This record gives sequence, structure tokens and C-alpha cells, in this order.
Amino acid sequence: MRSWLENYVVPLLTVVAFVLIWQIAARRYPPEQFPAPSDVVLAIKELSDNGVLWTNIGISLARFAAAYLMAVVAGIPLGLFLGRFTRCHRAIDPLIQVLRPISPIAWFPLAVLWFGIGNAPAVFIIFLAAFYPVLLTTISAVRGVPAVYLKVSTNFGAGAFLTFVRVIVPAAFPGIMVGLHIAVGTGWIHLVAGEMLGAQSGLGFMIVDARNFLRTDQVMAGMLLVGLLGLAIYKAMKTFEKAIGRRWGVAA
Amino acid sequence: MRSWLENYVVPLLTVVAFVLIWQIAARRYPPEQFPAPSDVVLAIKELSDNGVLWTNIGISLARFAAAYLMAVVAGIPLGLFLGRFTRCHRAIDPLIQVLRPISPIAWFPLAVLWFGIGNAPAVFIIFLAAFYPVLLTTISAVRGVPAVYLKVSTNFGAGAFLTFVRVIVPAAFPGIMVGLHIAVGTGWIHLVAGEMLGAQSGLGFMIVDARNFLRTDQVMAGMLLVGLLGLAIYKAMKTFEKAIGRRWGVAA
Amino acid sequence: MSETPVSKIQLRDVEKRFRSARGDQQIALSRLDLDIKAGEFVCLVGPSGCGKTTLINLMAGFEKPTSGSVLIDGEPVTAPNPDHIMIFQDYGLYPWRTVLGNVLFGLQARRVPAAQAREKALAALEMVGLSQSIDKHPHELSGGMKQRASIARALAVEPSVLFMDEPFAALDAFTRLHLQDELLRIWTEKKPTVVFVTHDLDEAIALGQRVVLMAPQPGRIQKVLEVNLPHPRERTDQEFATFRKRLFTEFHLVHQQAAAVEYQI
Amino acid sequence: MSETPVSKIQLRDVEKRFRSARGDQQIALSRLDLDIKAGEFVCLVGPSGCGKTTLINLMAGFEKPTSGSVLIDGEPVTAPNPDHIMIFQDYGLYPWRTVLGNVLFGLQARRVPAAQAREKALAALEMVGLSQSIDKHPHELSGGMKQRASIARALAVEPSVLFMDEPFAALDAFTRLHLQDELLRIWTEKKPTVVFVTHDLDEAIALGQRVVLMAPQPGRIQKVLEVNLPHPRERTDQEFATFRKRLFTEFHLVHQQAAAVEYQI
Amino acid sequence: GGAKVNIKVGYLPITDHLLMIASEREQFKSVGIQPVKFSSWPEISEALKVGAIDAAFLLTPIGLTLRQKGVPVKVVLLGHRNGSAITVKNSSEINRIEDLKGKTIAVPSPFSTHNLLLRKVLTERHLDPNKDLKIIDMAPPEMVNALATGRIEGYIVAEPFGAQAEAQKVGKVLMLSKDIWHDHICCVLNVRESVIAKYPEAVQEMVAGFLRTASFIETSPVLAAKGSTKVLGQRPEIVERVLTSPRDRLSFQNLVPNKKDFAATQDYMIKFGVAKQKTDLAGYLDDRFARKAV
Ligand SMILES: Nc1ncnc2c1ncn2[C@@H]1O[C@H](COP(=O)(O)OP(=O)(O)OP(=O)(O)O)[C@@H](O)[C@H]1O
Ligand SMILES: Nc1ncnc2c1ncn2[C@@H]1O[C@H](COP(=O)(O)OP(=O)(O)OP(=O)(O)O)[C@@H](O)[C@H]1O
Ligand SMILES: [Mg+2]
Ligand SMILES: [Mg+2]
Repeated sequence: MRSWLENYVVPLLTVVAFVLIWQIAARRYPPEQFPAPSDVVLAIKELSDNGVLWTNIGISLARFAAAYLMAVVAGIPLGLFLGRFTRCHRAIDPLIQVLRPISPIAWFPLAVLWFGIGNAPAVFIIFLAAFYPVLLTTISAVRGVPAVYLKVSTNFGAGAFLTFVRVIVPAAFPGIMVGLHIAVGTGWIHLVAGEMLGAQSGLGFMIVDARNFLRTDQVMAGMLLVGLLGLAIYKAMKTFEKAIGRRWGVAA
Repeated sequence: MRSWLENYVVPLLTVVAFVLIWQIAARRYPPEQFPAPSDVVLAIKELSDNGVLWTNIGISLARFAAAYLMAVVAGIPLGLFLGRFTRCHRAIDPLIQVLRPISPIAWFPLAVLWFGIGNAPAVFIIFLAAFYPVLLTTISAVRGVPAVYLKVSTNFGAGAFLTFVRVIVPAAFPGIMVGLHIAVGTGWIHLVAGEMLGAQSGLGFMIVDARNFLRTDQVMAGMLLVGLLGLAIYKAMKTFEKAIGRRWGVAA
Repeated sequence: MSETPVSKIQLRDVEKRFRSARGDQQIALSRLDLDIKAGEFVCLVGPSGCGKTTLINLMAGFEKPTSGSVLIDGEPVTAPNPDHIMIFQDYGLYPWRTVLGNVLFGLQARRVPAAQAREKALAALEMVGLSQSIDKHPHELSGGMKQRASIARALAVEPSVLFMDEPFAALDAFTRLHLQDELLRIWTEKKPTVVFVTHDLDEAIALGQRVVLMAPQPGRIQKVLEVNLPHPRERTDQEFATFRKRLFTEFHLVHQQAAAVEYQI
Repeated sequence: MSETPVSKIQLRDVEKRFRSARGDQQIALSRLDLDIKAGEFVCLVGPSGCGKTTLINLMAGFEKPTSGSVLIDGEPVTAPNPDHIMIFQDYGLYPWRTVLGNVLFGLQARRVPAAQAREKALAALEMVGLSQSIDKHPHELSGGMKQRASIARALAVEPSVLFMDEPFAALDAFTRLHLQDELLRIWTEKKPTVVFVTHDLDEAIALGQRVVLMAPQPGRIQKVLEVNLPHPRERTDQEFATFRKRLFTEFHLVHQQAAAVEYQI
Repeated sequence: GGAKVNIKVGYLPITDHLLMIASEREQFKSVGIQPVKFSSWPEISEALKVGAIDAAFLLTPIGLTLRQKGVPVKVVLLGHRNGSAITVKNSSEINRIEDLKGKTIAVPSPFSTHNLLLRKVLTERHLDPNKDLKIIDMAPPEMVNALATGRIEGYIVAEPFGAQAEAQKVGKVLMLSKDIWHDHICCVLNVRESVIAKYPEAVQEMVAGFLRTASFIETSPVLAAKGSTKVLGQRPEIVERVLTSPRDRLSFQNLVPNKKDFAATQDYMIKFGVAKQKTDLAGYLDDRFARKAV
């Protein structure tokens, strides 16, 4: 009863309070500058009635899924490899280190050059943002595999392949999951940036487009949706991660 | 001798190899589209001779430092508070969760509205990017303070203030450091984005400006510098973190 | 009012239930009575999950009984008290403070003036043989030295009761023997009341004036053994062996009960 | 060539040095000789840092001696060998596999056909009394059950040598006693050669046909004690007490040396 | 001819690029026009530069610079004439160009026609663009809010951002660009040379279609404004206002590229330090399609 209050009612009240404050604060500005929550809700309704909204959400989710999948498919094997072969890792580490702090946004010109416009560069930007967390956590997960697991494996005469597939990969898995989780966050945050690149659809495009029309209400509607969807993806991921953790006995 | 080879010579060779491949790959494109490393070096030289480069680096570093400091100054106390008072945290958590996945870039319109142009919105964008990691890791660091530390403190009759200042804060410190570290990364990555916002200086502006002038070589020079500076800041942070860790007995 | 000498620690009809995650209640301790005299050294032993930690936490004020009463010096225990210090298996030292800083913490919490606090802290560290290491941080110490530091921190505030929950369990056998001897020396000198949880039978016999043997499900006292040997005790003595045999036999019983439970899981 | 019965494990003039982080060499083991017969149960005891783990790692092939030779069955040990299985204090179970899956791992590594592997694994689990829990994951087991699983994993591949490095140190006293008895039962049945590291004197005397007492700095063998009592041994016997006393006395010596070192730190 | 030639034409959702409604209303036989909307000049020019799009409406100075950097593009048609405005904040403080002294004025890019127009009018009124006021770059969508919140005192940019400020009553038009430089050129249609060489008929048909649309806009501005929603997305009233008040605020007449206009633009670029050398106009301008279609 009490925990129900604390877990649902109080947070709901906070959200309501926040919306109220926002509504009142918005009165000080014309809606073109700083729309009130009511304006934003109307904007969402308008976009949804157009049908624009659902298409854009679908496209964004598809782009995100594609980019994320590619980051996972590229990052995990590379990470497993570099984590296992420390020398190779040490050799290419400086490159990773220099490329990583470069904002995905700074990659725009090259993204257009290599991938043109439309889906590909958007996917590339999101990919870039998601790739590094996956890669780096995978590397450290592999390096963090308890020595005793490897000792046991060698002791029983398991070959390199069996050790890799049956010991290192599953042992690194919970660590990799953390990376996948972080990557969802960073990838999603760069969705808007990615879709500014000549994309003709998607939530990011919708925001940019609304900005061009000075439809601040639609801009904020887009932001809100990006936030809510991001939260939903994040929660889904967390649930998945917890399930894995329980199975692995890490979180239990 | 051998470790010297592995730690310095091999990585250097990798970098050299990367530069060579880049140089060769760049031949396939006109330099306006995909400049070779040599073009980029010339561009850096040109920018540096202009004096533009150093001013911009200085300004970017200053903006980054200001935004980062603000994120730290706002994030740590709030995180300490929310970490300590779990109910407050649970109450405002939904807000944090929805606002967090919104790309700093999506905040552009509001940033201009609230902060105008020039330094303030750039600082705001970087601040936003750095704030969440600081806040969230501080919260979890506080919640992760080993129960035994608090038990000892209560047992010896330490009051709430002493416990907070002398136990919780230092106990959470290593965890907070990790957050500060992550925040350097995310903050720096949004430097370019932040400086696109009507700023008339800084590395981000330099890249945008070079883009306006269709100077891809200067764009890549800017990217390279952003990468290198990011790496330098990151390394400095890491060293600091390690020193703290050693002092605290965590990494030792 | 009563004329009989009042016990230092008095547990009457103490019951402690926990609500598990699945929501069902679990009886950690069931209607338990125990009296401990001032200056007495009592050891609690018993298989895992029999409620030793729960019991010592109740006495130290970290938990409240579901029913029954826990009194120290005739007063009900409602909260932790700086006169009754708990020593933990994992030391509970603050890694960011030096050894001296850790010992000073308890005194600072009680607002002892700096100069006096320092004096007391140094005396306590002297007593546990850590005078050489006062400026080290915990991570620079061996396990034994850490536990010494934690004991010094407790001694510095001159508590009348020391609660110790498996304080030596993480140490190797050699260090453990050493620290047992040190603890006895300190106890003989200061005569605090000591409640000492262990699952090492030899440790219990080497230290306790009384050994309280507990049994699980529900947590309860199975047997109380008086070990009326003078301190320090010679661990390889004939008399020691006699007590050892008695305790082992009792334990075997309890142990089998516990094992039966383990296999049910 | 030689007519004398060859030992199962033979260490000759074994020295092991480590280079510390600061670059100076440290002698972990110094010119050590030891012979272990086939089917013998040998316990290694000694204070922390005396090189017990280093020694057992050398025999198991996880480390190479700096000089001298380590032979098993007359062959130099160059790498870990599935015929010589090490059992670790922290079990080394794979948390993502069930108990059965863990036991199967060793057999899979040796490419035993699936049906046969399953049979062997179940037999090994039966032997350690885990038949009821084959589908559980390690995190669902108590410490004692985990160590049983790890022993079953070793037994399944029928090794001729079992190396055990403080296998029961993390368990509580009750479980420890229980597992000691189980181990002895298995050993009596299968008669593998067992090298067992412990720092619990009673454990060493309860288990070992010989107890090798080591001393630190440099790591060396101080004394070898033959415990010629039949198994299973009654821990509270008079005879047991005699061996106990002898070992304690020896230990006290070593212990004091070690303590002196601790204080120098 | 079997399949249609597909030409990707980049544009920005500004009224200057209203010709893009041709993709909606014209029936092309041999060509398909695929409009690609961008939100900033660097993005659209990068896309054209690397060939991600085949053609684009670009500001004249940007096109000239691209060409000078060796990007193989040619101008086949002007996008419009006039069409911009200096908008200032809605107060009695600024009523003449001279009042801009000491103020902060935003332009969309140093490479914009607007930058040149602003500097031109300032110099003519004896103000030094580099000393007497502050000219800053700003993304057009931010300009209205920046003006409303007093971060800047004015801006010059393509429509509808001037009209938007008027509509929101945060700004007023100080001067239309046609009054700075009568019938100036601004955005021009750049096409990649490879496309021109390979599909001259397609380009011809496209240019013809754009010109037909131009006359349609000239004759029926209200209808054109109504039909612009899909391509531009702006509110039709705003577009209508830009087209009609006054009538030549934005003009779609006389769209054949000619050297004189470009040469004048180049002169200003050199004068105001936006370019160091001139582009060879003979190679850049390709007026045959437009002349044929007229
Ligand atoms: N906070 C709690 N919530 C729910 N159950 C608890 C809690 N603390 C203890 N228990 C349960 O109470 C019983 C007694 O636990 P306790 O920790 O006191 O045992 P113990 O004798 O100290 O065991 P050990 O030797 O393993 O330390 C156990 O069954 C345990 O699961
Ligand atoms: N990999 C290593 N590198 C450097 N020194 C080592 C290494 N392994 C062990 N040593 C040193 O060798 C000595 C013997 O260590 P070892 O681990 O064998 O002791 P031990 O008897 O097993 O101690 P414990 O009872 O604490 O497990 C110690 O001084 C230790 O510091
Ligand atoms: Mg306990
Ligand atoms: Mg060891």
C-alpha cells in the first residue's frame, strides 16, 4: 500500500507538478517561442492525425534498430577479438582513443560523402554513437573474465576454440550487456542528429522540419516523443538485462 | 624492452599504417571531398598560422570547462541529495528518465530562446550532456555506499551531518569520479553541437565555418583536433582518477 | 527494585521475524531468553542461518525485535549506542582515512576535543600494536592489521560492550590465533562485556566463558556451555580437549539437523 | 631404469622467483624437494605468503619453475593436464551453466560422446550427493554445494591427481567438517593422489597422511609430519589430540617468524 | 526512351525555392524530379559536392565557390529574383538603415547573398560593416526567436523568416532586398555536369517545367501558395504574403542565367572578402536550356 503510493502516486504527482509549472511558465512567452504542455499535446494530436507521426516513429525506430544491430554485430566480435588478443588491442588502441571523442556530428561531411543522403548516413551516425560503448565494454568484459574460469578450461584440456565459445563469450556476456545498455542510450541520443542529414523522414527530421517552420510546439512534441520512446527502449533493455543477470546469477 | 616495444612502437606503427591507408584512400577522391592526411596537416598549419586555431581551441576549452564545472557543481550536490533521500529520488525519477534520452541537439530551439546566442547556449548544450552522467552516477554511488560504513557511523553516534560529510561523500567519491570521467566524454562529444548554435568562435564553430566555406580539409583538421584534445582531457582525467583510486585503496 | 544482581544484557522472550521478498514471514529468532553479565565474554556459535547475526544486531540496536524485550543496563535498546560498539567481519574501516583517522572518527563523532582525541586514539592503537602504522591507509594493511585497527577504533571510545560478528572469519588461521590472544589480553585489561559470534568451535572454546550454541529454523538457543577454564587457555591441553569434545558432539547433532535442511533446498 | 618405486609426483631442487612490480626479484620457493606417492593424501600448511599456492600451481602446471624439475609419473610438467585437476577455493564454476552443465564441461573438453558424458557426469554428481540439484545454476547453491559441484566436475574426468587449494576455506565450520568427511569417503573409494592446501591445522590432521609444514621468506618446507592414523579419524580422539599438539607447537614457531615479518611491514 | 531519368533536386523549405512545387504539379515525360529537403546550406552543398544529389538550389555565392573548388556543376536556371528582407525588431528604435549602427544583425551564412546585400546597403549608407555593427551567422530557424528575445536586433534572410516575424508581431520589415539591389539574383539551380552531359533532354524538360511553374506562380500567387504546403510545409498565408505584399517582393520573372548578374555578385564577394578569386563564368553558366524553354 505504502510502496504503491511511493512507487506510482508520488512520481505521478511530480510529473503533474512539472507539467503545471511548465504550463504556467509558458504563459510568459508566446506559444511560437515556448509552447505550453497543452500546445504540445495539440501538436502531437495534429501530427498523429496527419499520419505523419506514426510513419516517422516507425522509420526512426527502424533506423535505430538497424544502426544498433550493426553496432552490436560489429562491436561485439571486434571487442571479443581485441579483448582476447591484448597485443592487437594495444596496437590499435590509440586509433580508437582519437576517433572516439569526435562528435558524430563532426562526421556529417564524411557521412554524406560515403553514404549519400537518406537512411544510410543517419544509420551511420547512430551506429557510430552506439559502436564505441559496445566495443569498449566488450573489450573490458573479456579482459575482466575471472582468471579462474580460464584456468579451469585449460586444466580440463579445452582447446582455444572451445574456451572462447564456451567460456569467454558467456563469461563476458553480463559485461557486454551493460555495454549494449549504454549503447542504447548514446545511440538514441544521436538519432536526432543522424536524421538531420538529408533524411526526409523520422523523428529527427520531424523536429528539424518543425524548426524550419518555427513550429516550436511540434519541436517540443518531437522532443517529448524522443524522450518517451528512449525511456521505453531503455526500460525494455533493463528488463532484458535483469533477466539475463538473474539467469547468470549475477544480479541474484 | 619488450613492453616498450609493445607499448610505444607497435601503437605508433598502427597510427602510421592508418595514416598511410588514409592517404592512399584519399587519392580516389578530389581533396575537396575527402582530403588526405597531408592536406589536413596543411590545413592545421594554415589555421594555426592565422592564429585562428589557438584562439578557437582556447575558447572551446574554456566553454567546455565552464559547462563541465557547472554540470559538476549542479550534478554532484543534487545527486548526493537524491541518493540519500530515496523517496525524493523516486518522486522525480520519471522526469529525469524522460528528459535524459532527449538529444542535446533537440534542445537547440529552447537553448536559443533561453540563452540567446554566443557562449551561453553552447555552454548549456555541453552542460546538458555532462549533467546526466554526473547526476546519475552520483546517485548510484551514494546508494552504493556499503551499509557497514553507515552502521559504523551510527554506532559511534555520528549525527546526520557528520555522517553525510565525513562518510557518505568520501565513500561515494570513487563512484562519483567514474561519473565525472564519463561526463568528460559525453560533454566533449557535444562541444561541436553546442558551438553550432550561433557561436562565433570555438572548434565547433571553426568546423561549421569551414563547412560553410566548403573547406573539407579544415573540417577534418577540426575533427582531428577535437579527437586529440578529447583524448588528452580523457587521459588527464584517467590519471587523476587513478591517483584518487590509489589514495582510496580502490585500485591498489 | 529487585535485589538480584541485574544482568548487563537481558533478552526476554525475543522473537524476530523477517518478511521475505516473496512476502511470507520467516522466523529468524523464536522466543529467546539470554542474560549476559557485565564483563562477561560470551561466544555465539551455530550453523549458517541460525540467527547469530540477527541476535547480535538486536542487542546492538541495529534491528528491533518483533516481540519481546532487549535491555542493556536495564534500559531497552532502541538504537545503536556509542557505548556498545559492533566490530564487523569486513572491518568497516573507512578506506579514505588513515588508521589514525579511522580511530579518531569515533571520538570526533562524540565531539572529544582534538588533542584529547588524538591521545586516546594513540593509546588505543598502542594497545593493539599498531603504533607503527598510524599513517597508513587501510588498503596498505594486511587483514589482521585491519581488524586490529577496527578494534582500536572501538576501544578508543571506551565502550562497556563489544559486539563482534565473526570478526576473524576472513583471516588465515595463523593471524586468527594471534588476534584471539590479543583480544583476550585486551579483554583481561579492560573487562568490557564481549559478545562474540563465530562458527569456529576452537575459537569459541579458546575465548568464551560461556559458549551459546544456536540451532536454526527457527533460530533458537540449543545449549549453553560454561567453559570454566582460566585465560589464557592452552589450545592443546587435555582440559581444552574435553570441552572441545563436548562441543563437537553437541554440534554434530545441530549440524546434522542443519545438513538435513540444506539437502531439502 | 632405477629399481626404486618411482613417486607419482617428484619435485627436485625447485626454485620459483617472481619479479615484483618494482622490478626486484622475490623468492617464492627456494630449492625445494618433495616426493608424493601415488594415491597419497598430502596436506600443505603454512602461514600466508609461504608459497603454498605457488607450489601447487607448479605441480598442476599453471606455473613453471625458475629452476629445478617438477615430474609427474616421471614426465616433466609443462602445462595443465586433464589428468591432474585443480580445485579452487572460489569453485571456478561457470555461472551460466547448470550443475550438470558444469560437470559436463570437462568431459566435453575431452570430446567424450554425449551419452557417455552424461552418464559419467551423473555418476560423479551422485558421488558428491548432488543428484537432486543437477539443473540448478551455481547461484542457487550454497557454498558447500558449489564446492561439491566443483569436485564432481573433477571426478567426472577421473583424474589420477587432485590438487586442492584451500577448497573449504570459504565455507562455514559446519559445512567444512561435512565436506572433509565426504572428500575422505571419495578418496578412499577412488584413491586419487591428493595434494591439499589449507591453513586450518585441524583440517590438515583430519585429512592428510602427511602434513607438509611450510615456512615463508623464502618459501620452503619446514617440517613433514606423518599422521599415521586410519581414516576416518575421530576429531576429538586422544591420538588426534597428540598430533594436533605436535603440529600446533611446530606452527607456533613458524607463526612467530611470520608474525615478526608482518610487523616489519 | 524507356525509363524516366530520376533527378534528385536538393532544396531548403524557404519561399525562395517555391519552384520546387513543380515536382508536384508538372507532368514530366522523360524526367522524374525527386525533391530532397535539407535544413542548412552546408548540408545541401556537401550533398551536391559529393554527388549525393544531382541538382540543388544554392545561393549564388555558394554555387560560385563550389564551382571554383572544381565541383563539376553548372547553373541552368535562376531560382527566383529578390525575395529577402531586412527584418528588425518591432520598435520605433530602428526605422532606417542608419539606425542599425551598433546593433547585432544576423545573416544565415557568410556565403549568403544576404550577407552581400546587407553589406552593400550598409556601405551605401556610409556604415562600415566590420566596425559599426556586429554581423553574426545564425541558423535561420533561430532568428525569429533570437529577435523576439532581444538576442539580436535584426536579420536578413530568405523568406518566410521575415514574414514570420511580421506575423508574430515581433519584427517588421526594414527594407526589402529588391530595394537594396533591384532584381538581384539569389538562389540558382545548380546541376551536376555529368547529368547535363548524359541526359540533356531530361534537364531540358526539367527546366521547362520549372519555367512553366514560374509563370504559374507569377499569374496565380494565391493558388501557388496554397499548393506549396506539401513541398515547403509553411503556412499558405505566409507564403501568399511573401508573394503578394508587395507583388515584386519575390519575383519569378526573367530566370535565364546571365553573366551580368553573376559578375556583379562576384564583384561584391571580392569586395566584402568572401572570395579571393573569381570563377570563370563562361564555364559555369549554361543558359541554353532556359533560353530554349522561354
Ligand atoms: N534482512 C533480512 N530480511 C529477510 N530475512 C533475513 C534478513 N536477515 C536475516 N534473515 C534471515 O534470518 C535468518 C537468520 O539470519 P542470520 O543472518 O542472523 O544468520 P547467521 O546465523 O548470522 O548466519 P551466518 O552464519 O551465515 O552469518 C536467515 O534465514 C536469514 O535468511
Ligand atoms: N604472480 C606473482 N607475482 C609476484 N609475486 C607473486 C606472484 N604469486 C605469488 N607471489 C609471491 O610469492 C609468495 C608466495 O605466494 P603464494 O600465493 O604462493 O602464498 P600462499 O602460501 O599461497 O599464501 P596464502 O595463504 O595467502 O594463499 C608471496 O610473497 C607472493 O607475494
Ligand atoms: Mg551472520
Ligand atoms: Mg594461496
